Amino acid sequence: MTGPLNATVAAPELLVLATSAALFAIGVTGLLLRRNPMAVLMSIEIMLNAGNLVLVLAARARGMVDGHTGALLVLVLGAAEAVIGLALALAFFRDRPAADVDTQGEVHG
Amino acid sequence: MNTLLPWAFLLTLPGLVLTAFGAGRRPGLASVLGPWLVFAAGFAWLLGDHAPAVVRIEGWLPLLPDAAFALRLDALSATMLCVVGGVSGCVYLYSLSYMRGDPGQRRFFAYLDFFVLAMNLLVLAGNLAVLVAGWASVGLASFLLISFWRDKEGTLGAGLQALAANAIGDAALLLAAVLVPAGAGDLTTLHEATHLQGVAGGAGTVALLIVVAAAAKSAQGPLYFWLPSAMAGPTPVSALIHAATMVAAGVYLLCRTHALLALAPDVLTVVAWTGVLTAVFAAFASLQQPNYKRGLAYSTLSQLGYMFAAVGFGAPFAAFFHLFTHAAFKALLFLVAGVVIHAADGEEDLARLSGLRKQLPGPAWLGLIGSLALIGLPVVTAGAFSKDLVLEAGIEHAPPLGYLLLGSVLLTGLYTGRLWFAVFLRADSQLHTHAPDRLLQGPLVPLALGAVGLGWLGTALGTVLAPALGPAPAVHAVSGLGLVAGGLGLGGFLLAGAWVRARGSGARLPTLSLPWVDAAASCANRAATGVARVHSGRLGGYLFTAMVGVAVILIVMRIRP
Amino acid sequence: MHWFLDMPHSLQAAAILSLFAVAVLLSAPRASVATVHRLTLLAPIAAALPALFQRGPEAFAVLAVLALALIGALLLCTDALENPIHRVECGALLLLGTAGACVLATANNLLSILIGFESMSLAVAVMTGLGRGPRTLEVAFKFFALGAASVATMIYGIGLVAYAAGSFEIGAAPLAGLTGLHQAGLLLITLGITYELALVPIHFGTLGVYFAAPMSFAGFAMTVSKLGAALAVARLAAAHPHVQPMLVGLGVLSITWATFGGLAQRHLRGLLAYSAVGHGGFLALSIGCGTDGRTAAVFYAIVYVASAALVAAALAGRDGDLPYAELRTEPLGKLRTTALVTGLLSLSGVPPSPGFWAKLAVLGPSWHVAGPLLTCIAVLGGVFGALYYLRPVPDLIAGLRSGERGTAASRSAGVAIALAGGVTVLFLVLPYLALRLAN
Amino acid sequence: MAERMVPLGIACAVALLTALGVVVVRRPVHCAFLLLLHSLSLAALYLGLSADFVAMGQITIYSGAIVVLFLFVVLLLPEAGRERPAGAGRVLLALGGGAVILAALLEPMLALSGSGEPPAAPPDPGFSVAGLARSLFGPQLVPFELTAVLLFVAIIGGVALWNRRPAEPSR
Repeated sequence: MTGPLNATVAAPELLVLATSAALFAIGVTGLLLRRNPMAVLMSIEIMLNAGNLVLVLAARARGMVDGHTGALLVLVLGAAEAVIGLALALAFFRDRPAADVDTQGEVHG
Repeated sequence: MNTLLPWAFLLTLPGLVLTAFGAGRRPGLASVLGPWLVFAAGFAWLLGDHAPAVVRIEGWLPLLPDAAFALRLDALSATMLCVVGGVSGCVYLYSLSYMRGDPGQRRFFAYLDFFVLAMNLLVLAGNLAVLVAGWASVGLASFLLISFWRDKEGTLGAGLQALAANAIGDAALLLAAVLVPAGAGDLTTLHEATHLQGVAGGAGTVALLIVVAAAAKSAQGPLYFWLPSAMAGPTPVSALIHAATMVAAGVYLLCRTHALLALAPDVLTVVAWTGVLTAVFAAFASLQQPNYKRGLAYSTLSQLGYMFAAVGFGAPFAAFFHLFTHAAFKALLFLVAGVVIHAADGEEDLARLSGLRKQLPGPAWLGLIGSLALIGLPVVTAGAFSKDLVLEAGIEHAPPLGYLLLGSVLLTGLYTGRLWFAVFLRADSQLHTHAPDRLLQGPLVPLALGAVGLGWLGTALGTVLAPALGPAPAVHAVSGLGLVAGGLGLGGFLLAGAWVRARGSGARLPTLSLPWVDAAASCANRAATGVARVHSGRLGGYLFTAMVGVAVILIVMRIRP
Repeated sequence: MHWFLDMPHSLQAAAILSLFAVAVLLSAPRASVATVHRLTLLAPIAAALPALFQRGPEAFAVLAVLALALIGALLLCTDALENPIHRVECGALLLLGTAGACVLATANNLLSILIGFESMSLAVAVMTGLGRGPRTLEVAFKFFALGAASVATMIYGIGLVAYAAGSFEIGAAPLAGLTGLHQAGLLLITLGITYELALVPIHFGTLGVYFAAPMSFAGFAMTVSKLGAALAVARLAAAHPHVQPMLVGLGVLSITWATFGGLAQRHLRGLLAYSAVGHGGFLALSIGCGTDGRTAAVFYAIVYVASAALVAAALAGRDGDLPYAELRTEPLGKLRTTALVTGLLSLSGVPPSPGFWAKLAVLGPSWHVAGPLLTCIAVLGGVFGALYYLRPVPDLIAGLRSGERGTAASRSAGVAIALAGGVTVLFLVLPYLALRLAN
Repeated sequence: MAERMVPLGIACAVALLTALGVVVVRRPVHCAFLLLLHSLSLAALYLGLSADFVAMGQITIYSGAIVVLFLFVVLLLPEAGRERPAGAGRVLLALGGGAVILAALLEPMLALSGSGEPPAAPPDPGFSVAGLARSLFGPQLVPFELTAVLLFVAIIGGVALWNRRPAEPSR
């Protein structure tokens, strides 16, 4: 029962938790690093996946089948988000020489 | 009748609506009656049985310690109603002529109506919540009226300055309104210590907040800066709001809560010092001004300093009595200035206004009456009666401050004389003026009568106000101190005459300015541009701030004790 | 019919709204623009019918959201879009976004909150992208990207909460030993939702929408989304007090930020954008201040959305940044100016305005819970905020006299002004009425 | 669950590496392929967590639909979405941001707080498709139904944005 670093959670659970945290952090890093709208959207997908992984883990650890429902709904949500995100990115970057989300905007909002 | 009279603040509402919707052949005519009705309401109470009339509607303002909508008409508020009603009645009549032909005059009268409405709400407020409502409303009205002439340069900036200073006062008063313990909001019972046990710092905190609010409204101490700038507004506005009524609201509030202030002697000391220093400083500043109205504005500051000092000396009656007489003679001085400026087609520069006695004989004499009242010439002017009380209280309560005030009467004489001699008696004018009409000069007469005669009402006023302000000291027509003060003032006045004769338009002190206002403003501007610059339009930066922000929040919440 | 009547109010409303959205889309090829407008306007009214016969906070929340959606639909009729064809799509999206907001405002299930939030947020992103000009697309993409990041944050938080509590119910308590994860999860969820409240430092996306979207959508984001998000956050904060300090901190930060940012603005769009941030701050501050604070927050939210809707209604159909100088040369009509001035005064919180009563109501709980220092900062931020709200007011009122040259309000905007203005004035005279509603 | 440590660890490692690849690799086409691998490794991870149905969903919906959609769109972008390399400052900021987030999330996981030990996972949760259906049409019915609204928004939005064009210049 004793996992690494003195935690009381079972080691596999901790492993998956840590993986999800790392995935989320990688997603954020990508979000901050990349200028290409595609890459930004993909980074967001990685963040969503990180969340989904925790949901599935929660289902397994707590024996709650609702967790699976949640994971499925997040998949649907990811699909909807991808559609809108890609459509917006295409509409915005269709006529631009370089697809760069950091083009100094006209909107200093 | 007693339940109806406190609603007197609504009396200018019909005028406001009618004027705003364009009734009346002449813009503003529909509004003229309102203030006189207010005056009548106050007078009617004074003639009546002297029982305070109170209106309370419970549960009006949610989630406040005192949730009622409370109005209170007692001796203090009734007298103040008369002051507000009387002065604004004269100013309305005056404005009918002064603003004739201005394309925005309908708007002008609507603003004035709104101001009188708000001012009376402030005067009649029974608890802190209602007071705050009136308090901030008059600030709004003042802002709108200062920036009334949008085509004139600097009016918006001046209005915003007034708004900024008022904001400090509003904040203090808002805090006072929310931090008194549950059930305590009534202005007359604020001091009952039981009510204030729950507050951190006790009565002192509330008292200090109230003093800050009053100082902001009456432009005392470091918050003086907005009043001279406010002269950018039309002159009737300067007379009504920035001389006679609104700026006196701070003193009115201090008189209202004098029992609370008495519980906090340290705060009273601060009030006294602030008042005296402002009185002296503003007197010097008035001597530096090249502009007629700004010179008068500093004189208002100085006189408000006398009132503040009187409150600080523990003599609220003296303060209120001075407020009462000052309203008459300062409004008179401003309206005279308005006549002069109007006749000279908007010229306010003292270097160009000169020797107008022959062209404007009426205003010259009325201005002399106002000036002598401001100096405090014993027996014949009202200012002497009230100023003597202030000086007596000062010398009795805090002699060094009292003598300092006494000495500054000489300065009063100097700056008053400088303005009057420069405008009316200096070498003959090259300026072409046109004669003012009767409507413009008529309203000056009752104010001049007040400037001469109101002092004799002192004893009666003391009796009436005793329940509200405590027993009043005897009001003398002649006293040793009064004669000294009058002599000093008159000496200063005549000295100024000689000075003006010798130096002409050069008769002023070199200009000194306190830089803190500009520094604060530029600081705020820099911060504002900085904040705006963070919104660069770069998505990367936004994402970075947002996500790192989230992480930092998580960490902070985790290590928070 | 039983199954329909047994559904939660929010779901009933969402179902009716979706049906109308389908009807709007189907009517498009044949019917006239007027029919589309009529259907869009009818939808919130029809959706409100079931809730009208109910009592309780849930029904009230749904009604409030639907009322704001009605104003949004009215304004949609006057707004300039990139292409008139998009009116149909925007109408349907507005209805669907409202459906999401209804659920967000009332749901007690974290998954419902998530899906409701995402429907609303995506709808706003698309509607913004369909507005006129190149700026709208840019803003829409930024809003989308930042929104997607906060939704991902929220999902991660939901995962942590599910792991720590074993349930998706909003009030579920953490299991033994997992309090830390549970708290972290809740903070993430709250931060995700506050994206729509435009709290610093996650305000950039929404700020852009207020800046550049057509007025009806900016109004939608300022009113419908904000009310829905505020109510959801209030429920979270009620169930889990430990998120309250965060809300207080972010609230005060936002108020200060908005005051400084607002001072630099010289056009109405910027004013409105920063005002939304500042008011989001007051809402968060108030939600973070215990039970009284939450009551005050609901009061504040009602007053704020009414005033913001009034301003949006007054400005509907005007393109561009609306710099103050332009207001003098091209004045609005009398009705619109009056509405705008009333709305601005109410937003600024100077008396006499309902916004003032609302601010007073918030400060009491704030003093007792958040403490003197933070309350002082909030008060100063609030009162100095008046400086930037009032800057255009003299010009606006001065513009009234040349009102005959001004552009008058369209009929639908007039109705919207009447609705929002009526509510604003009602709360001005009878503030306690709003509190009773809030309770 | 402990005996699955090794396969779980491998799946986790693959998921992390592919995710890193998505973030680091410059050519969007490569990114999309890595995202596909990432999604498949996650599906494996889900299988290891007894979430068979979700794993199938991940493969069909995610790998089959979303990632392929990404691939298509990448080809439509100007220059196939090639981007300039990020400057050193940007890399540092991004790494810093990622590290702060990682620290903020990992810390509560490693240092469990609260009283008592967290409950252990049931040895065999006994998940079934029927159980999932009962959840979807039972306690989670409301969010499930709401996905209809969400998808509706996505469809309308996708079509509308794709057709977005300025009105005729006559206006």
